[in-house]
Amino acid sequence: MILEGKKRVWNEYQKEIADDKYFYARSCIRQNFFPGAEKTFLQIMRNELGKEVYDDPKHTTCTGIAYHTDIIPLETIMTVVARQFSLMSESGYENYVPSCITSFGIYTEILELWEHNPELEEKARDFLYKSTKREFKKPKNLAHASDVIFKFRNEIAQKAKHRLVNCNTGEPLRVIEHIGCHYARMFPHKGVGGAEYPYVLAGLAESFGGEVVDYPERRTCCGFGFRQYLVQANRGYSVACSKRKFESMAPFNPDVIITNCPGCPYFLDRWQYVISEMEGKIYGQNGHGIPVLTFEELAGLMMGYNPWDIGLQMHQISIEPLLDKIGIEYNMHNKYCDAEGNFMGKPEIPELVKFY
Amino acid sequence: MPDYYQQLNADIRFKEGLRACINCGTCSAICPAGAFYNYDPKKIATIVQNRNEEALINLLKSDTIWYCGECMSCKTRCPRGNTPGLIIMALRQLSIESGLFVESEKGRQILALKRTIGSNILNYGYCVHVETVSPEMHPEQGPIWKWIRKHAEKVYNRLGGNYNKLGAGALRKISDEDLAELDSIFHITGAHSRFDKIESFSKKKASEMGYDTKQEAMDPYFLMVYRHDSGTHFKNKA
Amino acid sequence: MKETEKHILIVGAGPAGIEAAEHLSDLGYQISIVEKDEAIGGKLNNWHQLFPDHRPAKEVLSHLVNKLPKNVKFYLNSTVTKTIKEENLFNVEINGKTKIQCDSILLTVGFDVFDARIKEEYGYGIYDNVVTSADLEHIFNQNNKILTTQGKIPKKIAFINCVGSRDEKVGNLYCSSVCCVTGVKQAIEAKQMAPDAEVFMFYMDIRMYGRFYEDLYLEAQEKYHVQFIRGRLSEVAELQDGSLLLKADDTLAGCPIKVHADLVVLLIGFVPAASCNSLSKMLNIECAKDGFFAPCDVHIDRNSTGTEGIYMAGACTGPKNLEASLADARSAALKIHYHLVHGKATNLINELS
Amino acid sequence: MNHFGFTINKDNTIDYDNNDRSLANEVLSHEPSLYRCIQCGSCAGTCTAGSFTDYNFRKMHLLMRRGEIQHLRLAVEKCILCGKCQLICPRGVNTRNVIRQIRIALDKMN
Amino acid sequence: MKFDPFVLPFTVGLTFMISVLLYQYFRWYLLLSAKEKTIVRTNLFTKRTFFGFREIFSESLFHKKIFAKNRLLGYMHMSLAFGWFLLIIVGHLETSAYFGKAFEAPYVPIFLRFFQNEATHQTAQFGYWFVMDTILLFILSGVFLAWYKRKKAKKFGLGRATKHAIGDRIALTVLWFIFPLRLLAESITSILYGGGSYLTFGLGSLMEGTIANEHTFYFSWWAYSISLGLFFIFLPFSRYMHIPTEIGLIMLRNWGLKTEKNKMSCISQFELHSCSSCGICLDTCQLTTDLNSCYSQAPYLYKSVRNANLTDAKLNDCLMCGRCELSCVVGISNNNLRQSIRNKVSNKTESNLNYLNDIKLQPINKADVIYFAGCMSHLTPGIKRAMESIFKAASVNFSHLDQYESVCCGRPMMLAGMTKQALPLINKNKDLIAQSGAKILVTSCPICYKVFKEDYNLDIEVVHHTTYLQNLIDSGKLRLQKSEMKVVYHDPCELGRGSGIYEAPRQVIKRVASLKKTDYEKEQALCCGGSLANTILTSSERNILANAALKKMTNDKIHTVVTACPLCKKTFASAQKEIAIKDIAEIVEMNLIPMKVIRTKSKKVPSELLLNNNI
Repeated sequence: MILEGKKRVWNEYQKEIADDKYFYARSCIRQNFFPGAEKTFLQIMRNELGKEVYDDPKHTTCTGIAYHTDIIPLETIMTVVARQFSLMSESGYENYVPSCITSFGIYTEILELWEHNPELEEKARDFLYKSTKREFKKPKNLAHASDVIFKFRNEIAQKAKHRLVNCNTGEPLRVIEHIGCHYARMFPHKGVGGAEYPYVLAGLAESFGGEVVDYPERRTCCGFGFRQYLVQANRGYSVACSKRKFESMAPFNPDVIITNCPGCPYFLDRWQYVISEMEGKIYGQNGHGIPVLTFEELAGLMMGYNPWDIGLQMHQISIEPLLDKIGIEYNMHNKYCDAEGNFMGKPEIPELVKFY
Repeated sequence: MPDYYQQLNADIRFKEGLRACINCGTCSAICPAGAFYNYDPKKIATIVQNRNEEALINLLKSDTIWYCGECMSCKTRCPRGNTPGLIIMALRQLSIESGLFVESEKGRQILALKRTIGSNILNYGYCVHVETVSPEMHPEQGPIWKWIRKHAEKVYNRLGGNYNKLGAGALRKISDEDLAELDSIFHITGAHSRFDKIESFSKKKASEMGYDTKQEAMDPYFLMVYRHDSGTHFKNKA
Repeated sequence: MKETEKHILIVGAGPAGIEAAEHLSDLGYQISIVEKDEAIGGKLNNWHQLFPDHRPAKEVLSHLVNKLPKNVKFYLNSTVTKTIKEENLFNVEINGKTKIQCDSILLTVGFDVFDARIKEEYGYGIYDNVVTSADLEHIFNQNNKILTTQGKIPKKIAFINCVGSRDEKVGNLYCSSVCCVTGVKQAIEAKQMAPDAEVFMFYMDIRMYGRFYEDLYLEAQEKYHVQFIRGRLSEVAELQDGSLLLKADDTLAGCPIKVHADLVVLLIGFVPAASCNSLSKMLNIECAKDGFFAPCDVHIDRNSTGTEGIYMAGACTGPKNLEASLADARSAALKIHYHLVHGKATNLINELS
Repeated sequence: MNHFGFTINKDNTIDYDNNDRSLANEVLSHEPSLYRCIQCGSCAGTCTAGSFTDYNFRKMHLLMRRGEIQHLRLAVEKCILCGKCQLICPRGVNTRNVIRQIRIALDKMN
Repeated sequence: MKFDPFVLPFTVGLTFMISVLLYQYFRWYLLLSAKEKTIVRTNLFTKRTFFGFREIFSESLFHKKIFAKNRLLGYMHMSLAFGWFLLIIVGHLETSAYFGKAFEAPYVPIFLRFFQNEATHQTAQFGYWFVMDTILLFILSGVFLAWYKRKKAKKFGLGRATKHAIGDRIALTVLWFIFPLRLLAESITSILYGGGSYLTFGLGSLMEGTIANEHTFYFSWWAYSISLGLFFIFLPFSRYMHIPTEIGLIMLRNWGLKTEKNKMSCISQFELHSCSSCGICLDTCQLTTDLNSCYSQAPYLYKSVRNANLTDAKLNDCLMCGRCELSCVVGISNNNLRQSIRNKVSNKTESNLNYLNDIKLQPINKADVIYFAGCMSHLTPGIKRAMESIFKAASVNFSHLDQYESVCCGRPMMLAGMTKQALPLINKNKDLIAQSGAKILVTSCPICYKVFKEDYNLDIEVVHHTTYLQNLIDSGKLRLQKSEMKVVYHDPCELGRGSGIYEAPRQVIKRVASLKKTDYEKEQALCCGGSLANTILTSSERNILANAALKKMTNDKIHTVVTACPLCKKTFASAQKEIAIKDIAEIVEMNLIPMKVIRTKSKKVPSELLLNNNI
């Protein structure tokens, strides 16, 4: 591997990322499965970096999942997107930051579409006004939450209490970065590092001292595939995609997988459990799965936040092995407690994969 | 007899998605559906660019167009700047609008998606909601999910949630005004009429297939399309 | 014939330039050649063997060079920086200082090879064992054997066609025409150097348009058992041992295929020479949308430019193999000769008007 | 045990390096003319069995050479050896012997 | 009691040989089907048995056929076989005359001179001695020739002699020694103890005092006995097995048993072991003459089967053109035998043609005549088209059996030894033929013709288009003009030697062109090289065969070759460009004279034709 080569590509795909005053849009999946991640993002942005991030109660889904399951027309999603923009303009923001990669893809695609087909933008304005009497301005800057974290990676790294380094050996931890398909595949120049060698997570991991490992199926989709997961009969496809990735990454024995898409971490997490139950195969070291983190969770951990306050107890694949490697103190009792510290009882233990 | 090709050609995504395909297979090589289903994106391009109406109708009736996962990996590499993924989206829309989707096992699943994702949006303002992701329908969610649902309010509120309450925060309740706006957007932009089409075509098919069609969220036909896998969707390498 | 006072400037001392120089000075003209490199011969200098007969490139080159008459004047490491036309004379400035005057200019600036790094997914310049066809000729020239960067004899070698050609992602929609046969030639040579190696060729179409090319193809299949896989390579990944995993669609088998290779050779195509652009502005000559010089008539008059007295030949008017370039150079020489003898333009456009 | 309501899909991808190509090599060693094939498909075009079924000599032997032999027997047993393909083949591949050699190799295998 | 230990090797060898032979014959006898047994039983006590013996004499002893082919070779075989036979017979007569008893131990006549030691001089004795010496000389001349043949095969007009396996070589060498040793033994005996005539006494007296003494005397009898013993022991495992087997074969044949083409029956076993590897067939084989490929011909095939080292190539590298059968002096039906062996090899391999049951074909129209072009004719559509317009011209009410797609007749598979696997094809075609309700089935392909005729047992008349054209012409249904064309006719193997149709095509051609003679016609016709029976030949080798055949047929004088087989046509046509290749139907069509009468009559017919053309 010739690193200069990669660096050259990374440098070719720089993108502009606003440095303050963000309008934040929550993600359908992330807020259900990793709400702590969004909490952590806001906390880091506001408290650690002193940035202004607006979390508008009025905003909704971008309907991206509905669009990609083909149950709604292009016109509908364009108009919903237009509504989100109008909420942003209304509250006086111009920098749009979605938490979701599918959304990010949708926003990018629609803005491109409007760019090349102004009549469609007109249509959207028209629909929006007809249905809600709203008007909107297009965002000045569109960046995914992971882009923003990437932008401030060095500041965060400076403040960080931990590093992605094995506390016993001093070796850098081996990090697998998984980028959501809709981050840069459709518009490589909208993603940090482009479509083939995205740098948005690699850069983050590096700034924390981790070693990013490249593996053959790096670019393969986690397998969400919208309808392919959402309908039970199709889930064989979904899990097969992730399995392909695990088989390919296992030989590199990674310590952690990090992701920037809300869906991916949750599939890469749950499918490890499913495969272990179905086929008895476990991909991590000594009976554990490979811990999967969102970029926010990673940043939060590095900042020294309590793993159970950023929601790592919501993972089916235990992240304790990772915490031990990094040397992060954690309280097992607290893991399953509520905000007030009352124990809520433990989930049942899966058959094979180790769970704490 | 509607001219399907014309309708297809009217779809911006189709125009964007297909110039002229040379069948080089760059898309098929990295297409997850190509790997795990009896599917080959370049064949889709070939069929549609042949402009053969009959072939097109068969395609719209087939399982083939429902295998794609819309990951859009195909867009990145095509040497002719095509995007099979977009072609698929246009085909699916046509298949739904024309009601041909009920002719294939995978096509019929559209009903399940409408009744889950579709209604979530209108009820919760989001495509997915913890309350509708039941362990019965999602066994793969594992024991942890059972635990989370059992203690939903406490768990979410510890993690920055504002569970089912108005105001900002994760899993907050979306105000009725905002839901009303969504609803009227759905009305104006044709999402509702598509929902109705999905229901009515499915109803017809359901009775054809001998299912009772009381059209409740979880009626037997719904459960059938949601669960049934005929296992006939894999490539036969011969 | 007595034309010796007439002076012709040739830009580019590749095969086409040399060939034209020889014939024009045979016709009694004074020739000056401007060459940007320090040596004449162009790409032939770094080529090992030529298709279809594996003839050493050096042999052809020296043959060309030896024919050059002594009185040809060379400006090496030089470029044309300015030209002013007065009546039928060109005042040319070389390297911003030397000034010469000539009656006609022949452009034989040739082509550049495609920068394979632009096809990021193939990992050229990132993965150690991904090389280009040009690199491979260099490797052959160096040590006459084929080795991976780990210094091992490769067990599997993959040749990849259409790298930088027929690809709108890199902005080159045209076919470079010689990559197929070059690849087949190199596959055979590789197999001769590493007889135990399995050799693959990923292709979209095998375009063996030239005489004896198809025989080479048959030989590669029958004698050297080269495996031809119809499918454009989609991506390359590097493994811990430095070997590579290739992903393509075996379109004729109807399934995706993955294959390991110890060495991947990218058959890079032609792109317009960097100087095409600058010269076209300076001499106000048109470039076609593919970036190569636009001949004033593709069928009847490939050598004339829009500007009277300026002619062109060789790969600067589009991908050509060696023989075609030389033939083109000879025809350009004749064009120039008529132009100078009859004193009037032989440029088709003028004839028509 | 599987209470998930689905099974994991198999991968269609031809795994060239791990596939067993010994059978193909044996056939090729007995009928080297097969190396000459340029996959033009004229064999499949003229094939009688092919006009009645999905049998396709071109594709079948290509898959065999890729080591994909799980369906080879089913396919080859459809051939009626009429020899039209051999008369058509522009590269003079001895197709009838290829079929015979595949059968022999398969019979040898079990 | 006449005994001496030296007779033991001979006696042991003889008993061993006889017991082995009995064992073999018994095993083959078991292969006789009930049907065959009854055939033999019914013919056993008829004149057929007598004819059998007559044939044994003329062939196994006199080798008439070989004589006919090549005198020298004939003499060689005859001197050995008949001479030895005489030696035994006369030897017995002499023995019984000498000892005055009808029977003696079997070795006594063989070694008579030894036991005859105190020479009693009766005139009769001189007679016998003289005769026996003469016979011995006769045999020795044969032995010499045999040895000479090994060295110089060409002198015997043999392109090549068969190469031998070890068993054969030993047996052969031993055979060469037997009679010289007998000569030696008898000569020494005759000089020491008297007896013998001009040959033995003559030679003996040369050795007197030198070689001839007590020791050499006894030694030479031992050597003679040993050589005999060895020969007998090796015989069953060598090509000399053909000597006893051929006798059996001749009898079975005379009793009316026939070789089958898909089963190793009793008689096939006899044929397999009756090949003497004489090598006469080799020179008639085009693989030998044109490709210099000589390893797979009948003698080698049989040998490899006998020695159980059969290879796929040996079995399948054969055109099965049948030329070798004509030259075989033992009259082995090589094609049937080879095909039976292929069947034996391939009968295990599975085939799955069940799809034929539910294939969609256009319905077969009812008609008087049904026409089957055949797979190959679909690649030479000229033939098909010509037949169509001929049918129209003759206003025949016909319909296509395979207008667009042929269900293969099944012979190609059968030729590859897959007879039972080909059954679905046969049944499918039978159904289709039945549908048509036709009375005549016409086909343009001799391969199909042969299989329709021999293996379909159809209840309607099957004709090849050559015959059918002749009938049409004879019955005046076609009016033809004679063209200027000079042509030679190439007999397709399957039609000529395969089905014995030689005259019809010639009659037809003579009506439309001038037919030139060639040395390679009728039985002597060559194979075009395209044969489906051979799966080993490469396309370039096929081209060589085709060009060689054309050259021989035309001597570069004639420029049009007419044949009656689409495969021959395609093979010849694609191998070269100089000589035009036409199917007989095509030249007939070219020379049709349209007839008003027929046109008006045929009005309805074309309408029907249109009908099934439109389907």
